Amino acid sequence: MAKVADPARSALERENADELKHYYYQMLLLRRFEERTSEMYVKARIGGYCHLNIGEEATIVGLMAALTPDDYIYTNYREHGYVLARGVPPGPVMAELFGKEGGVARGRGGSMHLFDAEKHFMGGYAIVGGQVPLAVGAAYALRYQGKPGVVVAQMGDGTTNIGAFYESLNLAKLWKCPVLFFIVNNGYGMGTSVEMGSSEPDLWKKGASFRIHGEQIDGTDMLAVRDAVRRLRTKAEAEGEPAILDLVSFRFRGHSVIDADRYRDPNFVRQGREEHDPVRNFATMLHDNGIADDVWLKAAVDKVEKEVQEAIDFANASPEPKFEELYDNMYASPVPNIPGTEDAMRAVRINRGEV
Amino acid sequence: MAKVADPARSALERENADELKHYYYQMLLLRRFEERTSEMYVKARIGGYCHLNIGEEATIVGLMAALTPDDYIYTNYREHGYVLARGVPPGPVMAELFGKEGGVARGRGGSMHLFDAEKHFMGGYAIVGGQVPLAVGAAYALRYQGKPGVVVAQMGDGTTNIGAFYESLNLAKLWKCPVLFFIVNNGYGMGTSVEMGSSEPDLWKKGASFRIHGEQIDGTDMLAVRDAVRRLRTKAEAEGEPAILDLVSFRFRGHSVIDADRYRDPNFVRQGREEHDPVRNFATMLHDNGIADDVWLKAAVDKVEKEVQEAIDFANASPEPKFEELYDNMYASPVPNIPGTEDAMRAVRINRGEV
Amino acid sequence: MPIITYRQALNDTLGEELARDENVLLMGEEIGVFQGSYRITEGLLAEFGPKRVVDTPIAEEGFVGIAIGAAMLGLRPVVEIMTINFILVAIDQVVNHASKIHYMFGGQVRVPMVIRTPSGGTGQLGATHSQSFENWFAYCPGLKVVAPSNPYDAKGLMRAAIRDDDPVIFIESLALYDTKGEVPEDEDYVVPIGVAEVKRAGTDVTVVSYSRMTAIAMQVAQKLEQEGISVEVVDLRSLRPLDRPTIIESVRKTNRAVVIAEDWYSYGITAEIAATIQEEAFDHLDAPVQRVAGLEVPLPYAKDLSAASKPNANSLIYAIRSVLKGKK
Amino acid sequence: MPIITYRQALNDTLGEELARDENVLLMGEEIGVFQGSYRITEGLLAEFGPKRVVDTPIAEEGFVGIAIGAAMLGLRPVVEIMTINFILVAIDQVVNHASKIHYMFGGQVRVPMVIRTPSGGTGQLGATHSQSFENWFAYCPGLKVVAPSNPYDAKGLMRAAIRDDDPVIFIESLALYDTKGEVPEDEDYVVPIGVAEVKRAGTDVTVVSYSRMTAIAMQVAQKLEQEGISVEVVDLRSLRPLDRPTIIESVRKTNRAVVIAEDWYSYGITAEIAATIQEEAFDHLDAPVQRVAGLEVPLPYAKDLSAASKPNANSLIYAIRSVLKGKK
Ligand SMILES: Cc1ncc(C[n+]2csc(CCOP(=O)(O)OP(=O)(O)O)c2C)c(N)n1
Ligand SMILES: Cc1ncc(C[n+]2csc(CCOP(=O)(O)OP(=O)(O)O)c2C)c(N)n1
Ligand SMILES: [Mg+2]
Ligand SMILES: [Mg+2]
Repeated sequence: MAKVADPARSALERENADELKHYYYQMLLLRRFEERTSEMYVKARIGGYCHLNIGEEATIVGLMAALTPDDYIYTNYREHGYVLARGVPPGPVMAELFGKEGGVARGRGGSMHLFDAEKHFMGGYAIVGGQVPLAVGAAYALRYQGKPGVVVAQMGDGTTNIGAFYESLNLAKLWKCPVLFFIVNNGYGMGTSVEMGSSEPDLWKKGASFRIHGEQIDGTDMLAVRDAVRRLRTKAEAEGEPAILDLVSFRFRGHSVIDADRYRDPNFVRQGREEHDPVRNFATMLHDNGIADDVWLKAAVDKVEKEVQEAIDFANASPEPKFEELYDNMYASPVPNIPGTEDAMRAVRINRGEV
Repeated sequence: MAKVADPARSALERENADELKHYYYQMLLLRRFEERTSEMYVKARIGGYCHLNIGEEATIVGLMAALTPDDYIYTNYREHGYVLARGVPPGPVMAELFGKEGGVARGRGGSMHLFDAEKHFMGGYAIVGGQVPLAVGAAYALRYQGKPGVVVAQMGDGTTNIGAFYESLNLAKLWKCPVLFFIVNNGYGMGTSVEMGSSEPDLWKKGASFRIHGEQIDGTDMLAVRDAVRRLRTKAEAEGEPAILDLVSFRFRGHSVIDADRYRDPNFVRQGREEHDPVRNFATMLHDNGIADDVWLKAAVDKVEKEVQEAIDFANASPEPKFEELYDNMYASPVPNIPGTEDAMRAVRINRGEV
Repeated sequence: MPIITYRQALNDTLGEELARDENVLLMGEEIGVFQGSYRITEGLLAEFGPKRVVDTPIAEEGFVGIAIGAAMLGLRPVVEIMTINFILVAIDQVVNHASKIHYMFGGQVRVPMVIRTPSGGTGQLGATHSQSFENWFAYCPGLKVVAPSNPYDAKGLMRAAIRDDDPVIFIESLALYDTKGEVPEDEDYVVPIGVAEVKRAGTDVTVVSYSRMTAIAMQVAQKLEQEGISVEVVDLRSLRPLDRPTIIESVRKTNRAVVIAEDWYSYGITAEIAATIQEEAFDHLDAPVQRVAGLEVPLPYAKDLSAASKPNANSLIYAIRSVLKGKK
Repeated sequence: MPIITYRQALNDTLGEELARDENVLLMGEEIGVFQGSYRITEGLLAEFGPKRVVDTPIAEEGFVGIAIGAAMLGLRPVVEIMTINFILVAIDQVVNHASKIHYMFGGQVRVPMVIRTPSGGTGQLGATHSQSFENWFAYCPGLKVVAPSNPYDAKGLMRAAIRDDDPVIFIESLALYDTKGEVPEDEDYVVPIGVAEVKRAGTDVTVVSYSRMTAIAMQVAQKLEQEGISVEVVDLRSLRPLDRPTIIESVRKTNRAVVIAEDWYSYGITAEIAATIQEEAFDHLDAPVQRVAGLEVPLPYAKDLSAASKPNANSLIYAIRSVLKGKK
């Protein structure tokens, strides 16, 4: 009888070491970017609402590792990491958080509304559920135009209770749209637990009323996420078969940077961070399997530290948007009687007490 | 081995003959009321949109036979029969369709917006799905106040595709609201078949994403409807356990009185009327089981004919609403600066060219 | 020039645009198999097939959102909302999404789509089926809102709307569908968005109107002419952007203005027009701008009450006479 | 009199009304366990328990509809919508249902409920989180809409709203929550719905305002006093019903008016007020009514652009000076 190999290890053996290291680097980048972002918020370099991906790095990097350049991504407002992992340089992302002209949305969007047309990152949206029909619409367009690719509709657990989500499930299945409903299940919508919000707390089962297949995946296991997405995206692309992915992870901090997280037991949070840290766990895995040694791991930390600092420097150096461009891009097709540069300057001067 | 009795017949033996006859009378009343209503519409005595219950009599009478006076009913705009079967006299119902002061809503509501507070008929609503959260809210109030009874959220098959329906399912289950989601499945939403509208065409399964029990029932079998409602309402009242009832019936006519029904094959419609006429089938059942003879059946027809004619006479005799009362009931709590009788009269005189 | 109905003008234009550009598609409830609740899309499913003419379930929020997302990838959806009353369940997608996507994301993506829907109410449709909400959309930067009053403009504005790269709300009216007017056959004209029209020159008073109310204004103008009252009628055609210069120029000439719209009086369309006129033509005004609009009540079903709650020729004439009081 | 914050005034009043009437309950997202996104409901779950303070899932259409249905059976729900931007997903329930049920059904049932929500935007919240939609609700017959500018009115209007038998939209403002003012301790006063207040008497010009803009108007009035300009400040307090007599009386006295609101300029609140003034005080006006409002753009995130797009003391002062031009 043949000796049974350790499945985890034998699985790892099929992986490419450089790829694994790159995944780790990406997760590290996301983590550090968010840590510095929260610093910058406290220093008032960033305004508005600001939501971090800390604890969700494996979910994000796993997703991006499985997508192709043809694919499109729609997310909620907790999206910094998605844009970075999709390959947008950290500088313009941080510049957007700073509200600078060099930002990915020219400083008009901010933390909740990142966008990169070239990378097919179709936007972070801040009305809960609003991005879901949009994503299905993009998938509808791919099918209509006979183009390859799928669309990811990212959302949080709390979002699965709003009507737009259910209407989207029905229409996606009915019209064979190649879309993946990617539920980042961090256990809470602000202070509301999944059990408080959903009569069916097993979110992957929420496709049952629509004949949509669902799976629960450990959102802290980057390779598991990648493999599940690969499998389901292939089916979605080939057969126009939508699917639900329920990615379970742990929210390391409050809902947003300003949330004191008073409603969660500190011990529960401490323990969660201990047990469910995707970045540290991945490092341990690389190390214990002899894929990366301490020297490389340390170097990766330094590399990321430097890149994020450069992003902050880029953001600081980037110019403020110009007042005279206030009305730019309000309309894509200019028509008579819409405001322009002069209107902007006049209004701004009055507003600033300069006239 | 004991001889097996005909289940249908032995079931019938447990029924009270007078009750059965009353059910038949009610179905006949609904049928005739709607036939005359469509006549009155063609004669322009009735305006707006007008939707008939023809073919749905067993569903309606079965429901009302199972409800108690404590229960509340919310419906869509196809509701004439519900109001009649709940015991509201035909006169004020027809008067409402005529837009008269003697109507159940003082002529303000019309065909789509009937109401009777005393009978707990909480309104016909005309925004698809809009009545569903309202019904759950009424059930929520019963539970909050510790009162007996359940609430019926009536809707059509096409309504099960709108977000409000799904949000309502989740909240009803989560908050243990004694509500029955009563889906009148007549196969179509206007010209859209169930299959065209729902990725899960077995509507009774739509509770699956919410852990809500559902059942499919022959909506043309009055006794089957009554028994299913009795069973599920008891559970809802006792345990706050909502349920979905999928009542399959056949739509005899177009969507509304003015719909030419061009999209359904005439043979299909003819056959459907042949096979699925709940009123005629019930008469046959009564007759074949010796519960009612031809004389009684003929007398029932005459009685209904007379009552509906009296309803039309009542409606004709009822006065038009007064212009000076235009603003009555716009607000329940009067406050300064809201329009009143004088404003109404002034505006109306101008509008009619009298000044 | 051939004389056709408003309905026909829309039906023709939708067909022509479907034929012209394969990225154009129609979406909505009952537009295909049913051939349109008001027959605006009649025959188009048969001609263009289910890929181009898409029947939707009753899920406005979902399919309006889908249209927006599809537009972001280059399709040009023309969505029918059966009546404007039903757009309330989808308004988050229109206002919080469609109107902001181009600007908020720094101009990286466009949302070329049209939402067409009849507004207003006649024929005892009752409180929930007779409303006007075009003022809500006209309020929102990022949207364009048009409301043609006649078949010629219906065709020209529909062409402009479909070819425009921004989300356009296209306001129709049940009561206009059967009205007729001249529409050139082969000429591929467009009516520019954002430009009003002086439909009738006059010297005594300016009546500002749009959609169905312009039709009423034209009748009234004709009637009063016999009494020697010369009425200038401005048809706004676009509510956003609003063509203030055309309105102001007219009022500076006539020195008197009446604004008529079918929506509710307070906070309705007429408020913006009246406010604009007093701002920019104050010294030219010989009388306060009068507003004619719907009575502020959930529209009752009863025939006479219902009719008495909507503005008509009588209420317009009354307003015109009152602004003309004291004029010699 | 004790001086407390606007937030405290609301928190106190909600607690007092919960204690006074067991049919009153609070519903909304994050109002209980989280203690309120803006801490308006802080401590109330602990004090009154989960039956009276109900945390909801993110399903505004559903729970607003549930509140309406519950109100029809005699409960008096006070619903929090986290910010007015999110009410768009529930607006069908508010406008097509709550506002019509009492009238449309012939007065047989009442809908005693309050929807409280902060409107407007400060602090770089961006295009989707900084909007004002009170004009949409003020447009709808059957609704009442109030917007207190200070702690005293916040308390008095909240009491009035909760005890009123109609659906009341209660407009708050994030920027007002920390502002302070005198509020009597034991006195059970109410501020009547539908009544504006002259907050400051003046002779040169009337400034019509509400909510956060009233606070700005008061500061400006004080500042200009030193220059010898006497500003009368009217705080509308209610947007529907609108207290036209108070506005008109003031303008007839001062002969000049500026209207300020934070919402977008065109088709916003200021349009109705300006239109009303020119209608009813035309002969008393020495200058056109000036409107001060938000710039018409999806609010950009960038700090300076964002700030420059909202009305402030500078824009109000500019408008006041222009209506006073030529006054001797
Ligand atoms: C329609 C709507 N309602 C409420 C909000 C306020 N809100 C913003 S994020 C959030 C919680 C969302 O939770 P979840 O979907 O789990 O995403 P997470 O923040 O946990 O990633 C809420 C209630 C909103 N933005 N939109
Ligand atoms: C939100 C909304 N969208 C569209 C409509 C137009 N409409 C009225 S009835 C109806 C079909 C409803 O079908 P179903 O739920 O099956 O009820 P039935 O008429 O068959 O009884 C539609 C689309 C509406 N009233 N409300
Ligand atoms: Mg979450
Ligand atoms: Mg049906």
